Amino acid sequence: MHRQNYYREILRIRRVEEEIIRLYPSDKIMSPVHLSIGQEPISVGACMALQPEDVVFGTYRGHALYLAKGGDLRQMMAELFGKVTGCARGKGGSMHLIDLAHGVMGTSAVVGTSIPQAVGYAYALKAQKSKSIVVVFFGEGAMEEGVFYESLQFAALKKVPLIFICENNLYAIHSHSTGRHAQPRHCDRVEAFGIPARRIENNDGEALHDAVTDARNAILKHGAGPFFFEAMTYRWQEHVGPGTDWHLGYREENEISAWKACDPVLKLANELDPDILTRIDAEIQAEIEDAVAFAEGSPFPQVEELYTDVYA
Amino acid sequence: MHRQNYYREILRIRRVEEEIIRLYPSDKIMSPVHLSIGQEPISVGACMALQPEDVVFGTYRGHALYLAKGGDLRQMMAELFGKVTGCARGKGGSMHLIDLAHGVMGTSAVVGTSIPQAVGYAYALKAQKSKSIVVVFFGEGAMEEGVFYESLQFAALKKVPLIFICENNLYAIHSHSTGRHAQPRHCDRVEAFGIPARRIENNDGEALHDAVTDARNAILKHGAGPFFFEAMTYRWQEHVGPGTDWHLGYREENEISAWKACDPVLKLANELDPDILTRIDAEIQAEIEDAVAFAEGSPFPQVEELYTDVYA
Amino acid sequence: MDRIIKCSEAIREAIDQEMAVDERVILLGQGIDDAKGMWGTTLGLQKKYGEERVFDTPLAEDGMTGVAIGAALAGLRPIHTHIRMDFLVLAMNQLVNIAAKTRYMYGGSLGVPLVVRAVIGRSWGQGAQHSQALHSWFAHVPGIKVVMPTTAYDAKGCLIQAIRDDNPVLFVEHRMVHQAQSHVPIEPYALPLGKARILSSGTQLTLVATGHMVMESMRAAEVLKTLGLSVELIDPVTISPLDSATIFNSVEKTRRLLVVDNGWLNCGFSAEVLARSAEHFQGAGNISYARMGFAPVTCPTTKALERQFYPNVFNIAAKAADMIAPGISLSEELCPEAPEITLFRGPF
Amino acid sequence: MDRIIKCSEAIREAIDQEMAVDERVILLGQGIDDAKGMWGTTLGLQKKYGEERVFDTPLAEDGMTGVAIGAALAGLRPIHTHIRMDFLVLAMNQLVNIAAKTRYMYGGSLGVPLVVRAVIGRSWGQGAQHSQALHSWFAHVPGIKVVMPTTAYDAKGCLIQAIRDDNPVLFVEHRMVHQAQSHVPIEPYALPLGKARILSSGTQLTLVATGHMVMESMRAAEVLKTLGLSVELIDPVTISPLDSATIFNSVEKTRRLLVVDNGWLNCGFSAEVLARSAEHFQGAGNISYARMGFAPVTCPTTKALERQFYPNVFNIAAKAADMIAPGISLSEELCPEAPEITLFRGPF
Ligand SMILES: Cc1ncc(C[n+]2csc(CCOP(=O)(O)OP(=O)(O)O)c2C)c(N)n1
Ligand SMILES: Cc1ncc(C[n+]2csc(CCOP(=O)(O)OP(=O)(O)O)c2C)c(N)n1
Ligand SMILES: [Mg+2]
Ligand SMILES: [Mg+2]
Repeated sequence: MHRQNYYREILRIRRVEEEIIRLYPSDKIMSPVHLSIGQEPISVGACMALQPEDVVFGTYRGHALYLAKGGDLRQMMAELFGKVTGCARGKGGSMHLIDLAHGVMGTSAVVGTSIPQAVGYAYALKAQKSKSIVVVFFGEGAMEEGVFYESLQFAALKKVPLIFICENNLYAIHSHSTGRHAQPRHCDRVEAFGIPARRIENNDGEALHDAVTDARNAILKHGAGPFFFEAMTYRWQEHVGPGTDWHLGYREENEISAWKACDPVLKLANELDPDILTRIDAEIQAEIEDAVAFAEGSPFPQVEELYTDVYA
Repeated sequence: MHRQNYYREILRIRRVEEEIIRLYPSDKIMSPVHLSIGQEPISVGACMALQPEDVVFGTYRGHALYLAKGGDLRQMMAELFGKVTGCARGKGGSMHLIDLAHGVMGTSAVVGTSIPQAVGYAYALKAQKSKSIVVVFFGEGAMEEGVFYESLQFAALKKVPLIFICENNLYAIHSHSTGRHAQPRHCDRVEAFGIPARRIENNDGEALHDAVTDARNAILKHGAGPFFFEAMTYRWQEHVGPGTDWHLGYREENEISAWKACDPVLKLANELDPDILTRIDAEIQAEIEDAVAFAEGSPFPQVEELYTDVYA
Repeated sequence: MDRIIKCSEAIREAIDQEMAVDERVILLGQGIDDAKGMWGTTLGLQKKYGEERVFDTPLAEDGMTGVAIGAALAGLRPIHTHIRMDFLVLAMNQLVNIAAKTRYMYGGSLGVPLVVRAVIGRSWGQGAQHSQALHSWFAHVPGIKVVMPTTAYDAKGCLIQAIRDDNPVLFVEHRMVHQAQSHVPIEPYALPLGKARILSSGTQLTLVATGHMVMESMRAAEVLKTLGLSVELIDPVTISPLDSATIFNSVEKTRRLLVVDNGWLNCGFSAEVLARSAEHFQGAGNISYARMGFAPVTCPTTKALERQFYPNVFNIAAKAADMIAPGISLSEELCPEAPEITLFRGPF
Repeated sequence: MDRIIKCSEAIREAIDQEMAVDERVILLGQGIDDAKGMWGTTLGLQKKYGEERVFDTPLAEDGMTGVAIGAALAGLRPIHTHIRMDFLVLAMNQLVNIAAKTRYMYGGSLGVPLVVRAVIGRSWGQGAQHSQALHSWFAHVPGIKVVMPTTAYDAKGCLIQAIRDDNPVLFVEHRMVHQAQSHVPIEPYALPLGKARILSSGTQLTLVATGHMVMESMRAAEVLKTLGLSVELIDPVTISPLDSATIFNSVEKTRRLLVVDNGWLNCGFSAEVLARSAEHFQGAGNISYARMGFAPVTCPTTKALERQFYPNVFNIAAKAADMIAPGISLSEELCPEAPEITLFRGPF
């Protein structure tokens, strides 16, 4: 795994979301944003193990995945601004990012609902004898929805070329996972469907990258699959919106301090040449400025657009 | 376990369903019937471990459970005939038997849907500090529905006084279970939720009886629960209706021969005094004749009944 | 040339012909490979097209609908079947929150070419949970089309069009209509969705009926003819988008509108038809309106009550007669119970 | 005595007061113990009544609805909350196939005293999946009542009645209505379900509005008053069973009916109101009809389009004015965008 690229991708997501935080009070983004700050290594680690033709499905917390898979930043920013140049012409917003050219198949704001679609997509790839795979990302909360188990069942039965990735950030909105599960070993539940499952601790995108690489090989070379990974991670910001939420009292500030102490950005930065860091930072800054300017400069959709795209 | 009662209960269900088969061509029962012939030991074994105040939830294949839990035969027969004296005033039919006085809480014709209700009922019993438990019966097909897993999750989380009993008869309509599951060890999937699970082979109502007895004790004495049992059994008749279905070709006649060779009625009859057998047979016959006469003699609901019972 | 076949055969033929020419078409659903072949509508198709394209599914309506949507996103054209419309109630999230919204939500960048077949049950004590007709729910939601053909001819043509359509289409069948026969060309043909069919012309009353109620209304129209009353019977065929123009043209002429929906009335299709007519004709009053449908209750199992739950030839004819010529008397003997109901035997 | 409180406070108070007197009442739902307390509607209740009676649930809408039904069967009176009505789409099976049918299916031997609270989202880019208003779906199905109060006074009284009601009741809230204030007595009181409320009397047009559209219509009526036009504004409060009589009495007088539903039109509540009126007044024409509601599209996220998706003061007033006095001109300046919309800030 190319560590410089890894760093670059993580930093890019971090900076984009920081820019969103900065912009938010201006009311230019008039829609909910679910930030991934702190969770970037998961999307980046997994997506660096994929090829452009592989396909990903995600959730409303989708900026990191969209960017990690190669989604266009200008179109994303324009989408958040509600502009017609956005990836969904402004009709989707932050919760519904899509970039077909880069295999970002869309994200749902109803928890758990894109999981079976990923299974169906993978079924189709297999039927079409395609040489690519599907990866679906979801929070640990989605593992409480019945449709998750229905999806495991069919995926295992048909041995589809699919990797499930649970981003376990411990919370669903403000509810801690232990208040919702009697049995906290999520992998056990998946294995019981005959699907190999593994938990990866400590926000470890590199370990996830290697695991996804191996799984992808096993799928493409030996027809193995599906696979499941539970990636332990942590969200730094509030569930939705640009702020923090320690004041609400549902989690303690020292819980986050522990995670922040292992900030992947800082850790990786320590390993790299300062000149490289400066260059990367500048490139990212320029890209973000360009994207914001693009979004700012783009028009809103015309009123007639209200009625288009309902039917083909 | 009182073996004579066990025999009697099984035989009673068998004879009632045989009477339904006999009556069916007369078109007096103008509704679907899902017979339990062959599966009787499961309902009987489990229910003999229960007290009258315990409560059961079942499925459209519900005659055996209704009778085993003490449901009124006259009201059942009248219900099948569509008469106003039926347990649901004719509005429910065979698929919706209920007898609140005997703890039969009703059955649903939508696969899997009464499972969460059983969980909620058990939650209420616990909140009310009641000294009774809930048992919910369902086919192995129901374990494919997402709501089953949602129910396991909440039941385990709240440690409700509930026993899940899966009557695994290998088929959902004409589909064999292996065509629907990649991983056939159903108990594993349940255990992964932190719920003790055990498979009981060979249509063994006695083993199930003992297991339910122990589980019930553990629930009431130590606040344990929930528990899960997978009871292997086999349906002799067609999925729905009075006939057999070998001609359809989805299962082989020698599969049933093997199960019929262990017919619990014959096996138990061998152990009992012939005089007792004759007496039991006669009693059951008389009860059935009475119930059929009751059903025959009862009126249909008046047309005005169409509009009652929609709202309280 | 003049081949008469059953509606169920027409459905099977439509699927077969589309699968033969378009290998993106796949067929999935519970019991699809069943020996009885979903009332014959899927018979032999697995053998012909293989288990990858035609397969039985686990009991998981919501998940499998999601799977079908995912396959559609990947370029396949799935047909997902349900033996009862009641089971769609488990799949509403995927159908309404995903299938109907995908194209819009992503600014037109992708769509869901999915056909969902759902069969409305009736008779032999189907009861509360095997008798529901929920087409109005789907018509309420933008982004999904709803078709409910009632002749074998329309069934074949509309199903072929539904399969070719790039939108999610709910294709509603009725098990009492499955046996109805009509002329059906052997070659494949597509009928446009959104086009109503005038099944019989008339001048005094416009009768709009859906599903099995079309069969009952057809008979009612025949009975009324013997009394010298003239009814124009319209089968909307497509529930959404609705061909209002055909209905308005008829009402313009007849000044009387009776809608007999194969479903509940409240906030449903029957209300929509009346509302559109009221809006269209406005104060230009003198139009009389009525509607019939399921009784506003849960469907009872016992025949004694089930019989009253549905409109039938007699009370449809009586209502129409009363609207045209108040006070006219209609003998119940002219209106025997429908043969598809009286002859129907279970066990399901 | 004349205490003015917010609708969200009235809801909290209703729950609190019923929980205090009836220990069978329990409260469950995702995030119910949240620090923000579901917009304040559940604040402090877990602390007061304990974790057994007030609890957060896993993300499992269908299963948890079944759990609530089961608890109701056992004699409890659950209130199950959903922060968006869109998530009810996952629970349709339990709500429609079980809760609505249980009493009938079992011949009246048991019932499901369940309250389901669902909040309609709007503004700040709620988009396709967080903005739906599906009350018409539930009104279509017999066996479940649907209430959608819009004043704090009605919210408290109807919620108390819903909790005491022995039937399943869907209690629909709107997050733009949560902040609306009105006079609310401090003591508990129950208002009968199925009774409409005339919010302002008038003579020239009957305006029936629901949910947030009541607030918009109220403003529209004020604007029209300045033009000398007189509108009678009716809030049905209960969507099902609907109080038609109050509407008919008004239309009898005004001869004009405009329905502004907080939802889609097709096969929905607005159609039902028009249909009932058309049936009631029959050929006694000269009534003009119109309806407004969500645009027949999926709800877009961008403000530029979302603004057009909903009816607003201006176009409601313009429509009404045009029906009463065609050609009359209405200045858009008289009709500023609703403050609850313009002032609303996210982040959700
Ligand atoms: C079906 C459904 N139920 C509830 C919600 C409300 N909701 C939005 S996000 C969320 C938490 C999900 O938690 P998780 O899956 O762990 O993802 P995370 O937000 O932690 O990334 C909830 C309950 C929803 N959007 N969809
Ligand atoms: C949700 C739902 N899906 C499909 C059906 C149709 N159906 C009725 S019975 C049945 C088979 C169920 O099998 P299982 O749970 O094993 O019970 P068994 O009939 O074997 O007792 C099916 C698929 C249904 N009633 N409900
Ligand atoms: Mg989480
Ligand atoms: Mg089975």
